[in-house]
Formats: sequence, structure tokens, C-alpha cells
Amino acid sequence: MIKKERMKVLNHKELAPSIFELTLQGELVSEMNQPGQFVQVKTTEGTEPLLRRPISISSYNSSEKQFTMIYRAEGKGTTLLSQRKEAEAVDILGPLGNGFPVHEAKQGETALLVGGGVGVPPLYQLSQMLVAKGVTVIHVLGFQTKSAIFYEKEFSELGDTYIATVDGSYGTKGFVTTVIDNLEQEFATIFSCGPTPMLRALEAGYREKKLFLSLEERMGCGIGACFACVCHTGDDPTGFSYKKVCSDGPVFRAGEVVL
Amino acid sequence: MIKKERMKVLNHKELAPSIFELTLQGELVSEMNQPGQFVQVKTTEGTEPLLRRPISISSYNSSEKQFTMIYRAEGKGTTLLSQRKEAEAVDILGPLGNGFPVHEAKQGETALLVGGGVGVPPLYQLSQMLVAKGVTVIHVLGFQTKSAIFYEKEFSELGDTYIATVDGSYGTKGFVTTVIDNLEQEFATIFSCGPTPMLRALEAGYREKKLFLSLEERMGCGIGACFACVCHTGDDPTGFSYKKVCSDGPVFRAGEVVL
Amino acid sequence: MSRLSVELPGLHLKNPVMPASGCFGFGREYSQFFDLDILGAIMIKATTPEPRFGNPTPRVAETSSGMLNAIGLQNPGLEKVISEELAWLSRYDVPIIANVAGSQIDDYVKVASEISKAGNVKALELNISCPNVKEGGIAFGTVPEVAKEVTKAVKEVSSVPVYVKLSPNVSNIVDMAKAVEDGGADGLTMINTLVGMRLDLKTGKPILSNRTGGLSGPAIKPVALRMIYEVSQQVSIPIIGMGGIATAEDVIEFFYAGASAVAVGTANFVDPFVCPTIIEELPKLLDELGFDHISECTGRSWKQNETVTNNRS
Amino acid sequence: MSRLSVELPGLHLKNPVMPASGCFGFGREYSQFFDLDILGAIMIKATTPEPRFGNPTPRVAETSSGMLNAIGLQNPGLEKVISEELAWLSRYDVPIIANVAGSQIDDYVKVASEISKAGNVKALELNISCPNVKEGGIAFGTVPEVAKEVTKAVKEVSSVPVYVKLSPNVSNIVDMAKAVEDGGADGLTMINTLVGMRLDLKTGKPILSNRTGGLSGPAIKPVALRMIYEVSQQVSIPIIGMGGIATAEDVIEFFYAGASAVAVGTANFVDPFVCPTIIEELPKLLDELGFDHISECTGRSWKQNETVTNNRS
Ligand SMILES: Cc1cc2nc3c(=O)[nH]c(=O)nc-3n(C[C@H](O)[C@H](O)[C@H](O)COP(=O)(O)OP(=O)(O)OC[C@H]3O[C@@H](n4cnc5c(N)ncnc54)[C@H](O)[C@@H]3O)c2cc1C
Ligand SMILES: Cc1cc2nc3c(=O)[nH]c(=O)nc-3n(C[C@H](O)[C@H](O)[C@H](O)COP(=O)(O)OP(=O)(O)OC[C@H]3O[C@@H](n4cnc5c(N)ncnc54)[C@H](O)[C@@H]3O)c2cc1C
Ligand SMILES: Cc1cc2nc3c(=O)[nH]c(=O)nc-3n(C[C@H](O)[C@H](O)[C@H](O)COP(=O)(O)O)c2cc1C
Ligand SMILES: Cc1cc2nc3c(=O)[nH]c(=O)nc-3n(C[C@H](O)[C@H](O)[C@H](O)COP(=O)(O)O)c2cc1C
Ligand code: FES
Ligand code: FES
Repeated sequence: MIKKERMKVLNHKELAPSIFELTLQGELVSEMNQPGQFVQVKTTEGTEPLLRRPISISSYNSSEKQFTMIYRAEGKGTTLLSQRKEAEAVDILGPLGNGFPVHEAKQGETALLVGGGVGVPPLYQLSQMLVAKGVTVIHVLGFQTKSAIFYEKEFSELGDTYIATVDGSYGTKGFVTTVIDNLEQEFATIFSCGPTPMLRALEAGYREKKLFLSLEERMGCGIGACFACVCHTGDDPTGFSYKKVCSDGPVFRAGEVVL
Repeated sequence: MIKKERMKVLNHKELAPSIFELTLQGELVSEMNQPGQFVQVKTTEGTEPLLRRPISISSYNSSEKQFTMIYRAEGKGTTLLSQRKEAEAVDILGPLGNGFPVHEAKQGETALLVGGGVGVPPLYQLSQMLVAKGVTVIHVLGFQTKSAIFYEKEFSELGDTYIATVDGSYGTKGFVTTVIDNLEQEFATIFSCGPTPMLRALEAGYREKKLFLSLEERMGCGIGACFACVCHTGDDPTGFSYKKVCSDGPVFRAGEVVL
Repeated sequence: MSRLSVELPGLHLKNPVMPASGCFGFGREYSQFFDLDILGAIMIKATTPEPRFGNPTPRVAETSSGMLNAIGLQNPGLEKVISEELAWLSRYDVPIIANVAGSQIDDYVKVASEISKAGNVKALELNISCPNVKEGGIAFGTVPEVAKEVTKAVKEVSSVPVYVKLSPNVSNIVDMAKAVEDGGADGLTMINTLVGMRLDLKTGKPILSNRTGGLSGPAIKPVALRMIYEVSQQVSIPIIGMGGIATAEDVIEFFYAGASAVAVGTANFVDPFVCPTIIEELPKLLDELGFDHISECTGRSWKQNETVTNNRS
Repeated sequence: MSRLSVELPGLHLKNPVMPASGCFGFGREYSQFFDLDILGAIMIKATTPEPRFGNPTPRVAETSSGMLNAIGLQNPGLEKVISEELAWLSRYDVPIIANVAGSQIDDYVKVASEISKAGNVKALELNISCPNVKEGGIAFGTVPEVAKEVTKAVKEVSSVPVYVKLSPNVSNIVDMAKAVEDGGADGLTMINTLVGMRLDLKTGKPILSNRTGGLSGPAIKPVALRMIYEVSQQVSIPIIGMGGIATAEDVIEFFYAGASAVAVGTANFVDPFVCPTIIEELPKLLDELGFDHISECTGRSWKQNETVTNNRS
């Protein structure tokens, strides 16, 4: 069930320039049961900025009633959010949407987790849950530059982790696809989250795999009511059928929707 | 000179329900040299609410670079202001306007200081300065009800202090004029600040005294540029001549402007 | 709660608060948050004769204290709205106001005649003011004669009272209101969104794929209030007011201006509980302000004869 | 700083940033804060033939991310504006744009012919769009034919180029723009304020004594951008854009929409240093965005032929 709650800031720190990790505590966490869902964050008490900001859940701990998100403070809303201090309250609506289908990767199989920039965070909970059920995970994470990298250690503890940077300042120079094209390991399933061009490249190059993509779209309500975030479906790419990224997604199977 | 400065919150406390006393520190204080001036306070970092709020300077200490204001948290802006904590910064524009002419009360004379509600604060600095130059002060302060009273002790230490409450829960029941009508002391000068009906009553009843009134008006700029706060002058009550409350006032001699 | 009840043509409202069209879908999503029965009414999403996909994304952009949308009237079409959405809504004891849209008069007539027969539809809201549809849409909302004509045509076929939704993007809102009143409108709903735009700093291009969009939210409240103030003094049909409402205080302000009921749009996105919260707060606020019944507030800003205590102090 | 310089009819601007009319008086107050010479230009307060006191107070009210004003064109009258205000301003090396107002065509003609002769007045801004004056004022700004006529009349007598200030309170802003272009306008300034209102919760009455007022500030920015976007594609005279500008980013957004220079109004009240701050920030922002000269930004939202790198990532 979706809840609205003023959750308490337990921890808030800058992981990399402008990249913040925020851990919140509250009852709402008990509703989380899937990696890849998101929440809608009210970044201020007032009405400016007006809209909530969609941010992925990067990990959650039901018993401690805590969850963590990782976000880039860039615009008005996220910059305000980054100023929230410990013990303050943040108004959260969530959990929202449908996350990654963990059951699609079977014990003993290998899954490839591909993330780009602030698309990396939701893969963390996913990776933990895959590892817990005996799936071998490989992470390919893309960042702009060395200083923008976060969670490399955390991911490395769960499985092989390859980093690509656009400027080549760390890891492989180029995009995540550069790394994947040269991977030696076999894998059955890909779970990915990141900018649309990255998702498109994956869809183009890895059609034959089981491929799951987490989409981003500008949102109004975040709950399926406003039709801001719709996309065409793959089987009717110019017709009337549609999916809503917020409530049908944000994770879709490749081909299910038009990117 | 008018300055804009992010001043540091030294102390912020609730004196009475919704009445806050805020002490700020910064260079801007060195520009203060008159009781009854005001500042324009930006109540939030963002743009909502948009306009600054005019609040009187209730006292200042040049050597410590501190000043205090007392305000009622009622609407959007003042409520936000009331949430500022120690060590935070508040954006202040000031000092603004022309305050009370201390020199109009001579040593050995008696001055009557009349304040209503949140019109009381600026009289505090005035009273201190009058006392310092050897003027005897009498304070008549009006409040809605007992719980709304603040600074009674502070004023009492400077001179005789009479309180009127509208509901009679403390002091004289009624308005400040009820008290003044029954005063036994003589006085040469009246300095007053409060709601317009109070100022009008004083003007009507005490024409023969030297009477100075501090006005309130809705403001745009606070510095004389927008013409939001003009009033007609007493000698041309329906013509083109005008005074601006923000930059010509807020303190005027009775009769100088039309209330 | 009868101090909140309002009687309008076709509508017996438990209270004057309803979600605005397009901001509440067909109610399903919000039914997870609260019992829809507590609402005064529900204005459902615009319905056109045929299904519509609407505009490409991005369809929303943010502005200071407001948002732009260019959904483009996406909806499943008349048939499905009746058979699926209205059928689903019939489990609730809440009057439905069906928002009727189209690109030509025939579209309005078709949707109006059929949707007005659904048992739970108690009134129509003629959307002649959608800024996000190229063909037609906006002309109906800006030319008095055209507005009157479409109102008339719809009145002829509708089985329930017809409210016309006015666009604020006009030089003279009173002319528009009088024209649709002349055309037989039973009431007005106002305002729809103002046409606005945002540009992307990096690309230089419009943020919305449709380029322009409809501005809603607190930013437009003063424009809505002014228009309701002007119109309510010049027409004798009631007004359902909207535009930036987010609190019980806002509701009272709209009543003062001249509204007899209100709709809440964008605020639902910020807080899905905003309608129930407002409904709960209203009686307390009436107490504070000294009103017995909310209808006493309607038009208070321009009604001369009442003794109004000026609490200025 | 030449990457900020802009050439417009009559105006050699060091930079495209100027305070908007009515939000900067005649410059005296702001001269305490900074050297007025750094400004691109100054749009001075509206001038009418005779002195005006304006409306009773309260003259301002606040709205979400905006404000309402109903000053009512208070000014000391043509004669004093020339002999005192413009004379005082002549100590600065900054072009003055004189805002010309009135209640009838003769008023505009009289003010324009005289004020345009003052040496430092480099252009006129015809205020046919003030929402706060009962007689005339607003009709000039909403009826294309009337707007054209007053433009023509003023052009005939003005010694300097004439910019016409458009009202956003119209059904079709392009028609208005074309009409004044036809009338001989050398440029446009847009937008003036939207008409709005606020009610006092306690009294039920309008907060402004004039009842309605002009809405300005960030709330109206999306409306201003949309109108500039529409108009700039349809006329060949330049546009000075305004409406909610408070940052260098806002300036660029207005240029993208189609503006060739900008004016800053309400933001001066929030931060008296806003103009110098924007002027200082602009070159840095041009660097970030990869522009050599600010004029490259004009109309970028609709100019097709340029290669625009989409930085979306
Ligand atoms: C399902 C989903 C999950 C996301 N998860 C994360 C995450 O874990 N970490 C993270 O850093 N970012 C995430 N994003 C992107 C994040 O929502 C935007 O970066 C954020 O909304 C920008 O807000 P702002 O205040 O910085 O920018 P502003 O420019 O002030 O935003 C203005 C408006 O545009 C919207 N907007 C701007 N950029 C985006 C974007 N890329 N996607 C969607 N809306 C946008 C904002 O929500 C707001 O409505 C996610 C987006 C979606 C849709
Ligand atoms: C020269 C001067 C000195 C003042 N000194 C004090 C003081 O020392 N202590 C104190 O508590 N109050 C003082 N006031 C009144 C104070 O400015 C208002 O109470 C305050 O602006 C209200 O803001 P808000 O956010 O609570 O209300 P909102 O309702 O959010 O305000 C909306 C708008 O109306 C304006 N406004 C509302 N009420 C008033 C008012 N009474 N006077 C002027 N503008 C108003 C606000 O400034 C704002 O622009 C003074 C006013 C003036 C003009
Ligand atoms: C996302 C969105 C979709 C809308 N869709 C419709 C619609 O389908 N039909 C309609 O008449 N109005 C539509 N509107 C306008 C609203 O009903 C309302 O008139 C407007 O948003 C002003 O109210 P608000 O400020 O409370 O949102 C829509 C508004 C938004 C924000
Ligand atoms: C207090 C005030 C006074 C104004 N006076 C005038 C005026 O005299 N003449 C005029 O053409 N516009 C006047 N305007 C409109 C502004 O010049 C500007 O067009 C409008 O405020 C939008 O810009 P902004 O949002 O930056 O304020 C006034 C605006 C305000 C807020
Ligand atoms: S954001 Fe409203 S439907 Fe998806
Ligand atoms: S508030 Fe602007 S002139 Fe006084």
C-alpha cells in the first residue's frame, strides 16, 4: 500500500560531489517489498518547488524501518532536499511503482546489473536480493568521471564490478556498453537503470537476453492519476494503448514499451 | 546607509503565544542610530513567500553588533521566520526609514510612550534612549489579553508602565486611551506605535501635545521605490503631495500625513 | 456536516469540495488513499468520442508555485469511460461531473448525449478551454459566439445540467460567461489553465514536447479569484471555482470572490489527501470566521448589504 | 563585457539587463546600492501629462511566488519628471527608456513628444497595458486597432524609437503584437502584469483598495515566456522580455524564447542588488552553456537551423 509519511532523517551525507545518500526511518518502509520501486519526495515544507521529486529506493531494511536513497542535488528541489539535517522530517509518498522482478533470475544463474549515474542506486537492493537467493551478479556501472563514482566498494562486495567513465578518468573509458561488449562472463538476465540512451543501447544490443529496464519520465502525481508519464506499448507503438511509468513501471521488460 | 546582510541568529525565543523575540548579529547594526527604524526580513531562502516582511527594530547594541526584533508569527512569512534556529542566517535589509525624534523630548520633561500589540517593540529602544538622556518616561501598552503581554518587566524598569487589555484579563480593561484619559501625570510629548485605529484615537484626543505616530502599511520594496506605501500629506489631503511610509516614515508628526 | 452542503443545478453536494478534471483520473488511484464517498463530487477526466493517446512526453514541467501540463486529453474514449470507468465509480455514493471534450461541435454533442445518460453522472462540464489540443479546442473557449453555440448544442442533448468550463486566456472573461449563460449553461466552472511555457537551459528547447502547456497551481490563484469576482457579479448561474486551491482558507477565498463550490486540481499531486483534509478543516474555519454555513461566504467580497465586521487590528 | 552588449533601435546596451518600469522609481533609491552606470538601461516609472496620486492603499498584496500591485500610475507629472528626475539621471551614462502612460491618445502624444526630447531618453515604452487605471488604459492594450492607432500617433511625435508594452490579458497576443508593429513600433516590451486579486480572510473584502491589481513575479514567468515565444516568431521587431526574472538563468530562458534584452521588475524588491548580480553572473553562465555572445541565445527555442547539442544525460 502507498503511504504518505513524515519520515525522520537518520543519516544524510555527500558521497561524491553533489551526490547525496539519505537514510530515512518510518512505518512506510514496511510496505517495501521489491527492489527498484521509488518514492515521491516533498523537498520543502512550503509550496515552492511545488511538485514532489521521484527518487528510487536504493536499499531498505524492514526490521529497522529504514530505507536509503541516493540522489544528485542539481535543480531546485534536490538542492533543497540536500539541506535537510539529521532528525528533521521529510514528507515521503511511497513506495511507488513496480520494481525489478527478482524471480526472473534463478539460483545458480548469472545476472548482469547495468547502471548509469543516478540510475545506479536501485541496483544495490536488487543485487543484495539476487545474491541472497544464490544468483551470481556482475555489475557494470557508468559514471561521467572518477569523482562522480559512488558505492563501488558496496557493489564489489556482492559481485564483480566494472566501472566505465565517460572521460576515462577511472575504469574503462566510454560507456557501459563498451564494458559489456568485452565481458567474458556469460549471463542470462540483464537488469538496468540509467539514462534513456543507455537503455536504448542495451535494448538494441541485447535483445536476445532477458532484459529489464527501469525508465525515467517527468511526473506529476507519481501514482497513475495524471497521465504525465505514459509511454506507448511495444505491441501498439503508435496506437492508444499505453503504460504509465509511475504505476505500471518504472521497470519494464525490454520491448514492453517504446523507449 | 541601507545594507543587505545575512545576519546570524543569536537568540530566538517565544515570549508569548506566537510572539517571538529574535536577536541577530552582523555589521548592519552599525548603521542603526535611531529608535523606531525597521528592517525588511526575507523569511525564507526560496521565493515563496516572495516579499520581505517589515519588522521594527526593538533594540540594538552597536558595540555587540546585535539587534532584536519582536514579531507575531501569524501569516506565511512570519511563521517560516519563527522556525529559524540559532546559528542560522537570516537575510536582512536595513535599517530602513526614519524613527522617533528622540531630540523632541528634553531632559527633565516627561514623555508618554503608547504602544499597541506588536507596535510595542520599537518603543523599547526609544524608552532606553529617552531615559539615558534624562527624560521621564511613562508607558501605556495595549494588548488583546493577558497571555499576549510581553516586555512588561523590561518597560517597568525604565518608567511607570500601565497595561490595558481588551478583554480586561490584566491591567485596565479597554484600550490604551482608557488608560491615558485617566492618567494623573503630565507629559509634553507622545510617541506611539500600533494599529491605525489607535493612532487615530490619539490624534483625535491629543492634538495639543507633541505627538509622533509610527505607521504601518503594506510594502513592496521598503526603500521608497515602488510607491506601495504612500499616504496623503496633512496640508494637501486630497492632492498630489505624498509621503512614503517606508522612507519618509514610518514615524510622522501628528498631522503631517493623513491616517 | 450539513453546514457544508451545497445545492447546485443537478448536484446535491455533501460538501463543496471536489477534485478537478484531469487531476484525479477516474478516481481509482485515489480510492487507495481514502473513501471517495466523502467527496462533494468528482470531476472525471476529459472524455472524447474516440480514445486519445495525447501528446508525446515530457508532458509536465514545473514553474514557480505552479506546473505546466500538456497531457493532450488522453482518455480511453466515450465507450470505455461509460462501460469501465463510470461503471466502476457507481459503487460510490458521489455525484460525478463528466468533463466533455472534443475538436468539433459534433464531438461535444456525441459525448454529452451519451455520457449524460449514465446514472451517476449528475452534471456535465463542457471543456471548451483545453489549451493543449491543436484542433479546435481553444477557439471554443475564446470566441463568445462559438462558445454559446457549442453550449446550446450540448444543452439540447444533455440529460443533466451543463456547466461550462471557462478559459482564462481571454481579453474579457465576462463576455465569455454571458455568452454561455445565454447559450443555456446551468453553471460555470472556472478557471482552466493559463497557457505557459518553460525552456530547457541546456538545450534551449521547450521542456514540454508540445512546447506550450497549461499553467495550474497556486501561481494562478489570483487570476482565478479575479475572474470569478468579475463573472459572479454579472451572471446569475453558479460558479464552481478552481485554480490553485490547496487549503481550506483558499476555499473560503474562492467563496468570497463568488464561487458556490470549488474544485482542487494540482494540489492532489502534491498531497493525495488534500481533499479530505480540506473537508475536515472547513467546519473549524467556519467557526473561526463566525459563519454558520459555507454558503454565507459566497460573493461576500462584492455583496454590499451585509454587515461585515472588519477585524483589522 | 562586450559579449553582453546588445544593439536595439535607439539603444546601445552594455548589457541586456535593465530594471522594469515602476519597479525602480527613477533610480534614486537604488543608486544607494550600486552605481547605476552598470545597468544596460533604466525603464523609468510611468509618466502621465499631469501629476497623479494613484490609488488608495493598500496597494500591494502577496500571492504564491508573486505579488499584486495597484499603484495606479502615481507620478509627479511630465514636467517634473523631465526637470527633476531625468535631470538627476543625466549624471549617469545609462540610456533611459521612458514609460509613457495616459488615459487617452492625447495624453500619450503629449508625454511622448516632450519626454522624447530629453537628452538621456533613448527610447519610449508605450504603456498601453496598465491594469490599474480605470479610464482607458486597458482598452489600448486589448483591442488591436486601438493599440495600432495610439502607436501611430506616438510614432509621429516621438524623437526616439518607440517600444510598445503589451498586456498579457488578451485572447491573442500575436494579433496585438502585429497591430502595433503595423502601427510603426520599433520594438516590443512584454509582458505587463496579469490582472489578479486576493481577498482578506477576515473581512471577506479585497485586500487591495482598488480591488484588483497586476500580478507580477516568478508566478507569471511561464506566461511571459509563452507569449514571447509566440510573438517573436511572428514579428520582425525586437522584444525586451520581462515577467518574473530573478536570475541569470531566467534571462537565458527569456532569450531562448525570443527576447533580445530583458527587464527585471519585482525581483528588485526582494533583492535590491538583483540587477548587478545578474549582470555579473551572465558571462559565467554563457561559458557554462558554451555561448560566445548572449545574442546567440535569442530565439533558440524555435530557430531550426542551428545545431543544438542535447546535453540530456
Ligand atoms: C522513477 C524515477 C526514479 C528516479 N530515481 C532517482 C534516483 O534514485 N536518484 C536521482 O538522483 N535521481 C532519480 N531520478 C531523477 C530525479 O527524479 C530528478 O533528478 C529530479 O526530479 C530532479 O529534480 P530537481 O529538483 O533537481 O530538478 P528541477 O530542474 O528543479 O526539476 C524540475 C521538474 O522536472 C522534473 N525532473 C527534472 N529532471 C528529471 C528527471 N531526470 N527525471 C524525472 N523528472 C525530472 C522534476 O521532478 C521537477 O518536476 C528518478 C526519476 C524517476 C522518474
Ligand atoms: C514599518 C513596519 C513595522 C512593523 N513592525 C512590526 C513588528 O515589530 N512586529 C510585528 O509583529 N509586526 C510588525 N509589522 C507588521 C508586519 O510587517 C506584518 O505582521 C507582517 O508583514 C505579516 O507577515 P506574515 O507573513 O505574517 O503575513 P502574510 O499574511 O503572509 O503577509 C502577506 C503580505 O501582507 C503584508 N502584511 C500583512 N500584514 C501586514 C501589516 N500589518 N503591515 C504591513 N504589511 C502587512 C506582508 O508584509 C506580506 O507582504 C510592521 C509593519 C510595518 C509596515
Ligand atoms: C495534469 C492536468 C490535467 C488536466 N486535465 C484536464 C482535463 O482533462 N479537462 C479539464 O477541463 N481540465 C483539465 N485540467 C485543468 C484542471 O481541471 C483545473 O482547471 C486547473 O488545473 C486549475 O486548477 P488547479 O490549479 O487546482 O490545478 C488539467 C490540469 C492538470 C494539472
Ligand atoms: C509595483 C509595480 C509597479 C509597476 N508600475 C509600472 C508602470 O508604471 N509602468 C509599466 O509599464 N509597468 C509597470 N509595472 C509592470 C512591470 O514593469 C513589469 O512589466 C511586470 O511587473 C512584470 O515583471 P516582473 O515580474 O519582473 O515584475 C509595475 C510593476 C510593479 C510590480
Ligand atoms: S506521474 Fe501521474 S500518471 Fe504517472
Ligand atoms: S514600500 Fe515601496 S515605496 Fe514604500
